[in-house]
Amino acid sequence: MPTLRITNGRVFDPSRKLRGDISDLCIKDGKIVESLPGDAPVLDAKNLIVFPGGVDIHSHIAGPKVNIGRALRPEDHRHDPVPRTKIRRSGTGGSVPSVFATGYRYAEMGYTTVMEAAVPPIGARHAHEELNDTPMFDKGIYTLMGSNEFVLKYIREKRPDKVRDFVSWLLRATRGYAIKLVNPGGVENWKYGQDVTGLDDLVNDFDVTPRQILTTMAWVNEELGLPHTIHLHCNNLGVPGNYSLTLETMKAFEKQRVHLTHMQFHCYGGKSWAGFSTKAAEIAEYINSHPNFTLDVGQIIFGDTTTMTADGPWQYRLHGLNHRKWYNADVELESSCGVVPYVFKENNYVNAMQWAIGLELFLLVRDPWRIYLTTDHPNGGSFIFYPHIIRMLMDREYRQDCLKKVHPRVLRDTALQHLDREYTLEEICIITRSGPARALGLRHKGHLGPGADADVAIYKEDSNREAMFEGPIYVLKGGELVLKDGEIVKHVFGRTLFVDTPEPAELLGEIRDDFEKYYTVQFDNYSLPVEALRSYQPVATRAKARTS
Amino acid sequence: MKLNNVEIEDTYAEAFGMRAARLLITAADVEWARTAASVMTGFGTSVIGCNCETGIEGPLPESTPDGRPGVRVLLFATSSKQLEQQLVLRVGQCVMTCPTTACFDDLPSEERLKVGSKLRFFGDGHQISKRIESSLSENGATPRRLWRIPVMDGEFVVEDKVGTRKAVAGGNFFIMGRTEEDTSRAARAAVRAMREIPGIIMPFPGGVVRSGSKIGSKYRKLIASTNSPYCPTLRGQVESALPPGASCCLEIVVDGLDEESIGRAMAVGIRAACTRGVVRISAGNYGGKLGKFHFHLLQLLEKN
Amino acid sequence: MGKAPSLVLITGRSTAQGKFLHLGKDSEEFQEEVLRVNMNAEDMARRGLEGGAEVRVRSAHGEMKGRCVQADLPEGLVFIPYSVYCNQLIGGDTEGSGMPDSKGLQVEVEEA
Amino acid sequence: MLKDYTSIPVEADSLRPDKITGLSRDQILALPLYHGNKTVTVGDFFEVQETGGDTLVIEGDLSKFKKLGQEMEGGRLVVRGNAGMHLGAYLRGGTIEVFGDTADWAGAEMKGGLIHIHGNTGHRAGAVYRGSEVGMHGGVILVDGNAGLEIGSFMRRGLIAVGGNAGDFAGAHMIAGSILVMGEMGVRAGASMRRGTLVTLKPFEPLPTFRDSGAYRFPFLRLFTDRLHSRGFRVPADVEQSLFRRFVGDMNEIGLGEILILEGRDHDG
Amino acid sequence: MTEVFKNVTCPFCGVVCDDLQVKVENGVITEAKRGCVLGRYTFLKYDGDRATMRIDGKPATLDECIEAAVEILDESTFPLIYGLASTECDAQRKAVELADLIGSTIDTTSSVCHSPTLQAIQHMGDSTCTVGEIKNRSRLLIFWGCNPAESHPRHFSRYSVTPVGRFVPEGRKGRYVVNVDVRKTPSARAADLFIQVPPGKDYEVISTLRALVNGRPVDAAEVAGVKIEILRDLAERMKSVKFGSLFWGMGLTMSRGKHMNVMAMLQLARDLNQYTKFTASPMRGHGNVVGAATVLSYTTGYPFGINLGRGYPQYGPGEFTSVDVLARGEADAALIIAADAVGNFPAAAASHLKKIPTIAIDPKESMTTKTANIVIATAVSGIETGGTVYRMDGIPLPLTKIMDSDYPSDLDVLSRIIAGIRRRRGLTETETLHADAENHQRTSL
Repeated sequence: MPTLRITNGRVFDPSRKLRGDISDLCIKDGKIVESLPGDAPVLDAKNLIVFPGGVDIHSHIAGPKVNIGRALRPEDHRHDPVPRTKIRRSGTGGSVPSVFATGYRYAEMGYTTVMEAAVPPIGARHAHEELNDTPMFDKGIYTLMGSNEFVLKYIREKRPDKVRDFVSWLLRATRGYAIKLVNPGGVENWKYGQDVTGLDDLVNDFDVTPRQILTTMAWVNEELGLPHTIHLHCNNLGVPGNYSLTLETMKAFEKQRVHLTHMQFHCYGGKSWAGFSTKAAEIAEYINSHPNFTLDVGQIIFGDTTTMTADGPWQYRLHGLNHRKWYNADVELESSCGVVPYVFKENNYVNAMQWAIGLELFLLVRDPWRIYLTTDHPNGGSFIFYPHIIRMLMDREYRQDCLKKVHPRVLRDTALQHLDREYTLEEICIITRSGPARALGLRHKGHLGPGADADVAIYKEDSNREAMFEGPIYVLKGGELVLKDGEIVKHVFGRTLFVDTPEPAELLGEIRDDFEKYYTVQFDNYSLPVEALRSYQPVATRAKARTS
Repeated sequence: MKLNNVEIEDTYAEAFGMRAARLLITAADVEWARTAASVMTGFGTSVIGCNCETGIEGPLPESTPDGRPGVRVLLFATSSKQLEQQLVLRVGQCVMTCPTTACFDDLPSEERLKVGSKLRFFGDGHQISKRIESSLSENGATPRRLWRIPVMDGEFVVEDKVGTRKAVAGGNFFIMGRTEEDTSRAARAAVRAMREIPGIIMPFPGGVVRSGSKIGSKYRKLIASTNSPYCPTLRGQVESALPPGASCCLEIVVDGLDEESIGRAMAVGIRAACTRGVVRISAGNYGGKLGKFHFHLLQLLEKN
Repeated sequence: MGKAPSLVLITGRSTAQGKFLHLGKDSEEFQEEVLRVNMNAEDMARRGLEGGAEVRVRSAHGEMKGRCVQADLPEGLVFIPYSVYCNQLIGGDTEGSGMPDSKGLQVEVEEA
Repeated sequence: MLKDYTSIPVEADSLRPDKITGLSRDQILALPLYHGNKTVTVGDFFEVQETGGDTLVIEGDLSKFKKLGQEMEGGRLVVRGNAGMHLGAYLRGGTIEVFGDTADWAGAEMKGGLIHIHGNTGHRAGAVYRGSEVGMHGGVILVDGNAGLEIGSFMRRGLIAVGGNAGDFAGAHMIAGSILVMGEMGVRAGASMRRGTLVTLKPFEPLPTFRDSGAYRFPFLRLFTDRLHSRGFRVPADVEQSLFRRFVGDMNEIGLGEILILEGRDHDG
Repeated sequence: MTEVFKNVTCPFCGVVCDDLQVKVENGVITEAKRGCVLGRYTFLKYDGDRATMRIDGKPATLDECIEAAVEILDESTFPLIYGLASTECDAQRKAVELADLIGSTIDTTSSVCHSPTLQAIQHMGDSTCTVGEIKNRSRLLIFWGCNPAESHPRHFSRYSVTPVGRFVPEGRKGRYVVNVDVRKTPSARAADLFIQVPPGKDYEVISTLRALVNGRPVDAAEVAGVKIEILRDLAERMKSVKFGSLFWGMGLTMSRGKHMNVMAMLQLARDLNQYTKFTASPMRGHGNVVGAATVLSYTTGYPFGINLGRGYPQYGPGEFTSVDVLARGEADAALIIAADAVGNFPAAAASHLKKIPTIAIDPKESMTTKTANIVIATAVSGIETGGTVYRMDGIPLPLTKIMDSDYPSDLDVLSRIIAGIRRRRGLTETETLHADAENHQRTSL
């Protein structure tokens, strides 16, 4: 592997308190090292800003529902072709780009790690096959468990230990990176066209409550010592007045660490669409005073996009609102999936409020280490708009100009016009790489200290922050120069990250019995061998010693 | 100047600007079309009391948009807003209500007033819009939209928006005759002749007004009052403008889409009015205070 | 008796077709299956056809020869398992859909 | 003028009068065409006879040339010969006239302008592309001959008039707009239509989800027929004076659409 | 020597049973337990009628075949890559890479199978589920224009009609089965209710049923010979069941209306979800067609009928679908892999294939190998190779390599063709991953 010294750059590394200090970066064997021999090749980064590679903690880029989003909407990408070049494969863009286009477009913003946020276990093989063909970054999947019927059954049996062992097995079987909970319990009820609306509603046929699922899974997560926390998509997403349930959900966790995803969709006041209001301040206040929570925003972007989630009941509700095409696929024993195209409109009051609520969260949550930039791609909008969001965060005046273009009542009904905060470059570095890497427990990501992966994005300072962040000058992935002057110069595939959880020998027989009764695939064909991954890196757990 | 022994006074008629719209009302037969048009143009003599001036245009259209018999109606009001209000009211109450009718715009213009687009709600959700694409007309006119509103005899088809433009109202002349019979006959002859001229209407009853007015009044609240110099019975009490031998005066008021049409109509009308028993033709001249359009009678007769 | 009315052809899978495919498309078993022209008894009688008779099936696009077999089919329907033979009857115009008219085609069957 | 025939499709979206105006002969000859997987030039296939003006006349059998006039915004394109697929697709303005037949998707998802096809057209004229929720947004398609399947599917606005017959599913899933078929319509016309008008001058049996609402005269039709006449499109005289049977539907949707079927001439009114 | 392989996935049809037990005795497969008749033949007769390597009918080596194939593809202007049904996903991924490299049209057997379904879903979406949901919950099964008894033999027993499900503990007794078809197929025997529809009249019946479900007025007393009362009863049954399922097959996709028939079906299922839970699932067919649609979608954005001639994917059902580009005489070279185009296409399309240079990659002889210029015999996917296959409901399953083979896999062959074309164009693996479009574009003809 080549060595490289990046000199003269203004380095940002928040974990080491580097805030644009001129410093050399030494790269060897794909890692940052302390030093290199004097004759190592040099990349001169004079007048340039050196960031760790971007880390996206929540994005829908691969797997069954993402691919449905592609196949379902030829009209969405017909006019956005991605031509092949000497280096690149061809593909299509639109709100759900094809795998190669996804890789290139992330790299073109300086991102080097992206986590696929929701994969039904039975579709894990599919998601990993797509990720195998998604170039330019490291990746992982979150395994959906919030309505898994094994989990529900063991909770009903009051056997959290079995839940723990089952989760350990399931993460291993799916080569997953984290526990993903989507509308816990509600998705099971959706199997008969219903939902849950509160933490203490009963889940059909299993007589457990969302609250039990949440607290058990948070306990399991800590028991297993997973690098990331539970990754939670709360109940009642998108529903007016859902903020009270969001608060109640947060209160259900005492000191347990939890990541709350796309929180913008969970901060709504009012009893109906007509009375829709923002409760971003209330949610931000709670988060500010409770350090056990991290969140990503799920900022919305105006325009046509494709919404997709395991939250089947929500997607049906959304279809009822816009009457566009509706795809639903319930997944046996595990989950569901809904896909609905949606246009966020500037002149629509609710949409404009959603837009403002996302920005309020960004500006009101004080600790940048606990809030991360996402659009819940493609639900709130495509990831390609991250630079635009960065500009809105860093440039108050620009933000106010944007505010003037949306539905006029938003000015009155949100605090946005009074929020003067402007993110610094360091804070941007935190919310787009250092913070998410830390939340994910990826110790070799999100910083540029010795031992870190040599994933580096180098930008040219520009007062237009959008222009700056949408066109890095150089991107290095694992120490290799993959992008130069906006052009992909090398095609790399990156690695798949998964957690190395132990196989629970004791429970296997029991899982197998139930499995063969109710699943339609054989137990032995379910687990994904690591050989199915193009290139991978297991991440160790901090598992407590257990007797089993 | 004398015409057929009638003195034409060297004066001018003073007219003023208004907004106009022109509708074409069709029906299964001309009788229904005419009925709708007469009802719609009823109580539309003067903006002073009727909020608009309206009447049936004399010449029948050679062809109509839906190929059925039709009549044209002109409507004048002081502003676009007032015009729109009057159109919606009158089309809604008098045309939509009349069996078999349809109502089309007949005035090409960029500026357009909502008529069908307001009346459509009568359809209670069953109304149907039809758009005639601009690319179908050679000249690339603005696309045309019609509403088909279900009614008890079928459908009422009405133009979504109708054109409006600046027009002229208040062209006029006075006929002064020896007797009521002579004057009335002359006025009717004038109106008959003028009805051949397109683009104008004579909004008063039968095209004729006998209660001509002057500006102002001894009563403070009134902005106009009887045209006393022309009232024969006031001879001796006020300074009369009537020539000797005249015992009756009738006025013909003309509103038109443009000055030329009004001028032509006035000339044709004056000529037709110069019959036996008429003494003098004059016009309402308010010293230039009323409007910017001046129709000099002698010049009109020279030109037309 | 005039000309027999047009029949409607349905092509499709059959168990034997799917099974004998694995023996090769030239195999006797496969050939036998895909040359079966399945018809309703009345339709056969009207055409003077007996079970096993050699028949010619014609459409606007082409023709095939096969053997007539009586089957539980509604009147007017002919069923032939998928193969290169019945594809001779089907036109190449997919009407811009990609899918040829493989079911519901008008055909005539007559003794060969 | 086409020099060579090819059996391999050529994507010719560069042949647009509004993009060619002002170009020199050499510039026009150098415009790209996509011949299968090869990029070639206009000069490889065409001779350029005259330049200037906003009318582009192309002569020859262009049945393998796709996307002629696609996304055109103005000017006039005349094809003397047959034209390939996607002629005038996404058209925004201007006029396209074809003295010949066209293949499928003529004027698909067009927004404005006018396409007059003097011969026959293939399937899905003025229709939707797969996946889109709206087909034709506006404009006019006139077909003197016959049209194929699914004309005007998912159409939201505009007019399609067919002198001959139309295939199945004319105006299926129509959102609004008007389709006039002088000849026969295939089955299932207007299936799942929400609003809009289908008119046919030949007998037609609508789907069971349409309801008969009686026979009437529809004088508004004259507004269309008049303009069609003046555009040189033949419509039988006095259609608007005739009785049409009105079917309303599709009841599976909001049911505000209509199919008007000529009942026979009635001259005593 | 006897070896028994358990949990073997059968690659033959869309049911993709993964519970077969395959016994190999002395290098011969002697048993395929639990397989249906089609599955057993797939395994037991996998080695029959194997293709041979040849060029223009004369025996040739693999290298010669590859070289000849490379030449044909490299020089073609409008090549077609078709098939991809009976092969695993890695080969399908390679086929897309090849298509991208040479600017080809690429299409799968879906285009003459469920492409109308895919097109319909693109307009309407779909309310569907994995087959386990049907097994565990569905109490009303409606099979429309499909004949699983013959085309997907174990569907009834594994997923739909008879299995005991978590919430259908009674099994068959807990389910009501309806079959709608133009003829009484063997599947009708499994049904509680058979409704016969005349050929080409499905759309009328489905849309009427939909109107009845939604409580809309229907004036007719019967539709296409089906009494309204029968449909009214069915509509009521559909609305009142807790979980119901619709299935359809070629009876809808191949008959008059095609994708429109399926759109009506999808609308029906969608509307039913206002009243209860209802799913709609295509009975997707042969081999790994679902895998092909999956791979094509994630690499290009479109599921079938794609052209890469301009250097990026363009989607064209009816334009870039195989029967069309062949019947219209457009393609100037073809690579048919893992499908029998000549055997399955209408005569007009098949005859064009005989006119142009054609490469057939197949383990077995077929009508296509008979007429192809180059035949490359390969290993049987899923028996002589491993890999991934997608079930009809989109669930991926692993294939098991049971037998060794002297033949190269489809994946190997495609990789070697790609390498050959790269070499011919002066590209090396290390220089570029993929070929440059400009390198092979001629500037004039």
